[in-house]
Amino acid sequence: MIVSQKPIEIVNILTHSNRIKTFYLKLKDRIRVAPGQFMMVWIPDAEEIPISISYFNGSTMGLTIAAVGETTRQIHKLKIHDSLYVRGPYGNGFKIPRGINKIWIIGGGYGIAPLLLLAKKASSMNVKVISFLGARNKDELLFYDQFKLLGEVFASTDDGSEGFHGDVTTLVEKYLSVSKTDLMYACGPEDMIVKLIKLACNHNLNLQASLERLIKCGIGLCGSCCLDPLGLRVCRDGPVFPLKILVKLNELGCYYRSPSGVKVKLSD
Amino acid sequence: MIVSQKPIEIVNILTHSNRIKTFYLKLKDRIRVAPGQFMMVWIPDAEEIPISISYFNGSTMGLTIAAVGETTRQIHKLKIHDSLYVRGPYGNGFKIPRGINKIWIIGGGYGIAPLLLLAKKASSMNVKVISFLGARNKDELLFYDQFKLLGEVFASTDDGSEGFHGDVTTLVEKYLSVSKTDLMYACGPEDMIVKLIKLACNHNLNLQASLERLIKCGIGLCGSCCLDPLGLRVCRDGPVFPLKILVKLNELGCYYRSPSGVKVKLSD
Amino acid sequence: MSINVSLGALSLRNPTILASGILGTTASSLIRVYKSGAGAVVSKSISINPNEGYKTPVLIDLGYGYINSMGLPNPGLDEMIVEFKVVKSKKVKLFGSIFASDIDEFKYLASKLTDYVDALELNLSCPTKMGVGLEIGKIPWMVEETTREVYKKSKVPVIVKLPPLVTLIDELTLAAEDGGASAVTLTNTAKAMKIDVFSKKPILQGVYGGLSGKALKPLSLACVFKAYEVLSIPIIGCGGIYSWEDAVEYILAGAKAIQIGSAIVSEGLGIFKKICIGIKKYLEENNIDKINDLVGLAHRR
Amino acid sequence: MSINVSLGALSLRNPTILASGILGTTASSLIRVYKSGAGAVVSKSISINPNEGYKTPVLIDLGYGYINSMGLPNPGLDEMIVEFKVVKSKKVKLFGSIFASDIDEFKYLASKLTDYVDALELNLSCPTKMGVGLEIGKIPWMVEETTREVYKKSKVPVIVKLPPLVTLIDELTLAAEDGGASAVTLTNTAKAMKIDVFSKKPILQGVYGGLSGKALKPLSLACVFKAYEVLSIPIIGCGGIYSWEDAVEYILAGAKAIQIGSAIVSEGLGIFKKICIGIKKYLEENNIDKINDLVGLAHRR
Ligand SMILES: Cc1cc2nc3c(=O)[nH]c(=O)nc-3n(C[C@H](O)[C@H](O)[C@H](O)COP(=O)(O)OP(=O)(O)OC[C@H]3O[C@@H](n4cnc5c(N)ncnc54)[C@H](O)[C@@H]3O)c2cc1C
Ligand SMILES: Cc1cc2nc3c(=O)[nH]c(=O)nc-3n(C[C@H](O)[C@H](O)[C@H](O)COP(=O)(O)OP(=O)(O)OC[C@H]3O[C@@H](n4cnc5c(N)ncnc54)[C@H](O)[C@@H]3O)c2cc1C
Ligand SMILES: Cc1cc2nc3c(=O)[nH]c(=O)nc-3n(C[C@H](O)[C@H](O)[C@H](O)COP(=O)(O)O)c2cc1C
Ligand SMILES: Cc1cc2nc3c(=O)[nH]c(=O)nc-3n(C[C@H](O)[C@H](O)[C@H](O)COP(=O)(O)O)c2cc1C
Ligand code: FES
Ligand code: FES
Repeated sequence: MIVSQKPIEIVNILTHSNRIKTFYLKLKDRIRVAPGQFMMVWIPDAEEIPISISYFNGSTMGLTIAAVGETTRQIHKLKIHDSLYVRGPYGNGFKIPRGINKIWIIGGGYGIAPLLLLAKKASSMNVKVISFLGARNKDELLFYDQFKLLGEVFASTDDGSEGFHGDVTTLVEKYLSVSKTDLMYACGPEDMIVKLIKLACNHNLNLQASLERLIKCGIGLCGSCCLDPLGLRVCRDGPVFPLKILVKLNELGCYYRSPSGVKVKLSD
Repeated sequence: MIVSQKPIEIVNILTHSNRIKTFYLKLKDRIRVAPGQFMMVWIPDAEEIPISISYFNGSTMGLTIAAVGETTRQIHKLKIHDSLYVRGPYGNGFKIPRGINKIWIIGGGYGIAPLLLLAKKASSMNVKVISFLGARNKDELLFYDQFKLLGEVFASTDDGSEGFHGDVTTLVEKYLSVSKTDLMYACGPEDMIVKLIKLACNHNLNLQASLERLIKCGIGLCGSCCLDPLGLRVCRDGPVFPLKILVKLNELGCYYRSPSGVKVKLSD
Repeated sequence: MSINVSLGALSLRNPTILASGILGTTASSLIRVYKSGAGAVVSKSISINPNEGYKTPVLIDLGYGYINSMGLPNPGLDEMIVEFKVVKSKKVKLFGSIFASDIDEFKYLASKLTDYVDALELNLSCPTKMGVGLEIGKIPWMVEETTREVYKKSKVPVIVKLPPLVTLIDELTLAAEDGGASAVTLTNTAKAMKIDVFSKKPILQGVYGGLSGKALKPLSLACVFKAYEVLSIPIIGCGGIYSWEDAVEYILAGAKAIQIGSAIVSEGLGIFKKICIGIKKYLEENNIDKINDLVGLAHRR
Repeated sequence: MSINVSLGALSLRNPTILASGILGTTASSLIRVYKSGAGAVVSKSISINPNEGYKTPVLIDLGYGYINSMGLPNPGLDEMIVEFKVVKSKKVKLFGSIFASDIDEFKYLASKLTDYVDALELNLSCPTKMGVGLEIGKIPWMVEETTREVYKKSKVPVIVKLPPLVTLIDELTLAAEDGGASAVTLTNTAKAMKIDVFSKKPILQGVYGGLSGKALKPLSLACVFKAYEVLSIPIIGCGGIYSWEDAVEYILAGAKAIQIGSAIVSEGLGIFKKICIGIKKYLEENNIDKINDLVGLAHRR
């Protein structure tokens, strides 16, 4: 665990698209990482934000970051040998229960990134992995080739530049008519998660999904990431939740809390 | 290392004489002990005092305490199942250099106690141990039988109730006419140490001696145990010093510092 | 062996209380903490209007405590009342914490909130926002006046939360007592900071933050001990309580109840139950009937 | 690359100074620390008459700092002058720390010591003795008056050492400046305590002690940062400095030199050299010529 903000050198940068890059950091501290955990990432004069871990080999860590706003755009300007300040890893991560034979992995957008570590781990445990990856376009099908090495992959893109032209959940739904799975794992936009929860319930499948809410402290102290109605914290009790919890989270798809704690409606 | 004052149960008490007892404590924390190191020992409503470790087997620690004043008399009132508060171990301890074949161990009064651990360690390293123990009377020849198990023992008592009737340094001096040693180790009253330093110089022998000064903090911070003229701290740089240092300590046998730091003459 | 305690008119099922600002903005979170074993929960400090607080980073983990500069984010009075109604519907013992920039605001908040909470806690001690916390809490007459005005508007007991200014704490707590406080909470965080040597800038956007956790305990405990010697009203201890031993130290120093914040990170929400069990066992082993008989025992000579 | 610094008329070979009360009663100890690399050494605080201090235990190791209640033991003015003569004969840069219970005593001490030291440090901030430390150091006008009277009697620069009262530190340091101080040392320990739950008593015989080490740093650093915004005289940072990073944080906050105490336990006497090497490397890597150009850089916006 890296407890406090401290600069870590960027040793490599992978540019996936004009919007998404993966930054590789060389860690000096020895830490342990579970797939699905995240780091708090900061650079001076910008904000500190949560970013999932997309790669880890014991000393090098990969963070895949989409430029969506002020801070992520600042980070995208960094070059090799610059530094990112990180602390973590935080959160619970995905669990692979004993006796599982086959899993489906469903990622949307930058939500694909943390699933790569999960696919690798499952694979190393001889669990069969089938991946469903959805993105804006072919370039943003993150780590597409690596997922292929780990099992069958179904892709969907918004612009049809690769695979199915449309929504990744539609792809999953279609596949459900020909096959089944022990457990689905999902990370991606909230509407995708909400659809998968319904799908899981309807088809009697199990599901673990990684959620996003506003993270400020990252360690379960400040309450800014709490979910109604159970008061669960995304940063500490999550970000990954099992289906039996997910179905109870009545705020999902409806609203989230702003920095002040005011409810903000999710328009969809 | 036990950093802070905390109560540890007394599991056994060995009464050597009406003046000296050994208290055995059962430790929960795992610590490492070198022969010659000391603990800071406290009970509420009394003072915290330094006491050398006379026994250690990984979980049980022995502290041999002479009742000489207010606090030590209070401690002597404790029973089995009562507690002593301890922190430590502190200080450097005796060093057994490689290639040493034979050592002499010279203890006076309760200064015999910490030497038992040293004798055991030397013995386990196949170093031949000859012990010279001096005390008021036979009862205060601490751990006499145990020393005997570890090698030849010469005893002296002030009252002649066992061994040589007289001073332990005289005993050592006598023995020097028939034998030699690689290294002498000493712990005991300051005048004994001073005599042994002279003896070591005159006979070209090596020496390590454990010293006493007023210990308040025990960790090398407050300066109350500093020795002139080098500013060495008994609690941190000592309590054990090698001959090349001992010969330079011009305050030895002359004066020590009171709680305020005022020099107090040693009358002898 | 019962470990319920009363703070004047307030009675709690046990002496452990969730500290303000810790997981305390939403109803569901406050209910969860109460269910996990707390004797009462204090809400995040509330202002009249919504407040976003500072931008991240808002937290530095020192390993032996935290420095935070949340900057009192909260959704404002109206939204909080909505949450409080939910909390109260579950019979949760709830203290509403409030902060304001002047006495009129404090009065307004008190009069609006008094119907939805079991007690009001005045936060006169936030080290990160200018003019709303420490600026009042370090000056005895301002503490007294603010307390008195809130007291007049409140139907529920008023608790005053003060900063860990050990050298001034007797005057400050007496001022709160004189102003009508039913209890004081000692203490809030200590004003603190950290600088990043690489960028050469303070890490927290608000420059200063509040020190909490282990590092704060020796100071807060000294405040409780010192205040106990002059006060007649009960003291709620707060600062770096991680275990039943820590809690008992505060009680021996003079606290009747204790609040828990930072320790939730390392000890989890089970800490409330764990501390209650520890206190119970301690009372048993020491043949002490009730917590009241333990309060302030460290003052015996 | 030179790391010497000047504090007004005082110039030091490097910015690391041994803090008062740490190994500082005997000449041989002070000389040893100076030889091990310190830029200057401060003596134990001296009173007119010998003082035994509190009985042991006088130290609690928290793991993240210490609470001490030495109670200012010292052999008194006359004996210390004997020691100081030895120290000065070795060309050691020596600050004499003094404490007293009234201004006349302070004046007497200053007039007697001024010939044997390179500077006087007024300890107006000891948290353990009544009436001789914090009781003065928390009240601006008393700080100013005491400083002024000592200043008048002293031929050497007068440094005023203050407590870590972050909220009052601007007023307190300005008072020292107005009184004629050449520099301020920020800070002394924070008033703190610990209770033994088994005996139900404070562990330290003096009840309160002073918190030093890691736990103190966030508070002392905030004091330096805050004082730098109002002061013209140099600041000496002190509190929880264990590494060159800690030292640089203080310098960025506004300190020209720094004092080291508690860290000697874990880092050894090599700490002075180690910190100097670290600062030198940092200056090089940042292309900064001298420490002066680093002082207060964290205040840039
Ligand atoms: C557990 C978790 C894991 C994440 N993993 C990744 C990842 O691997 N890759 C990636 O690119 N993004 C990830 N995100 C999202 C990422 O944190 C946001 O995109 C980022 O904070 C936006 O910052 P910004 O300043 O660039 O954008 P802003 O201009 O601040 O905002 C853009 C969007 O991001 C949201 N956002 C802003 N700050 C936060 C915050 N502190 N916490 C959550 N959401 C925020 C805003 O609500 C807004 O919708 C993750 C979020 C969470 C909660
Ligand atoms: C490194 C070291 C190891 C020691 N090991 C042992 C041991 O194994 N067994 C044992 O019986 N004694 C040992 N002592 C001595 C023991 O610490 C003192 O006998 C004890 O402190 C006396 O306390 P008191 O209150 O009973 O006596 P007091 O009435 O306080 O004094 C009796 C004598 O002890 C000296 N003394 C008092 N306090 C201290 C102190 N804090 N440090 C050093 N000397 C002090 C006094 O100067 C006086 O000569 C050791 C001392 C040192 C420095
Ligand atoms: C993240 C965080 C937010 C806080 N917010 C508030 C607050 O809104 N109001 C308040 O009175 N105290 C607030 N505090 C102070 C705590 O209530 C508590 O007084 C302090 O943290 C000391 O307790 P601890 O050491 O157990 O954390 C906050 C503390 C933390 C760590
Ligand atoms: C054992 C001990 C004794 C001290 N004695 C004095 C003293 O006599 N005079 C003084 O001004 N400060 C004294 N102090 C305070 C230190 O000089 C210093 O201000 C404080 O410890 C903070 O620095 P640190 O965290 O590096 O230890 C003492 C501190 C300790 C730990
Ligand atoms: S971000 Fe603070 S509790 Fe989750
Ligand atoms: S007893 Fe404090 S330095 Fe040795």
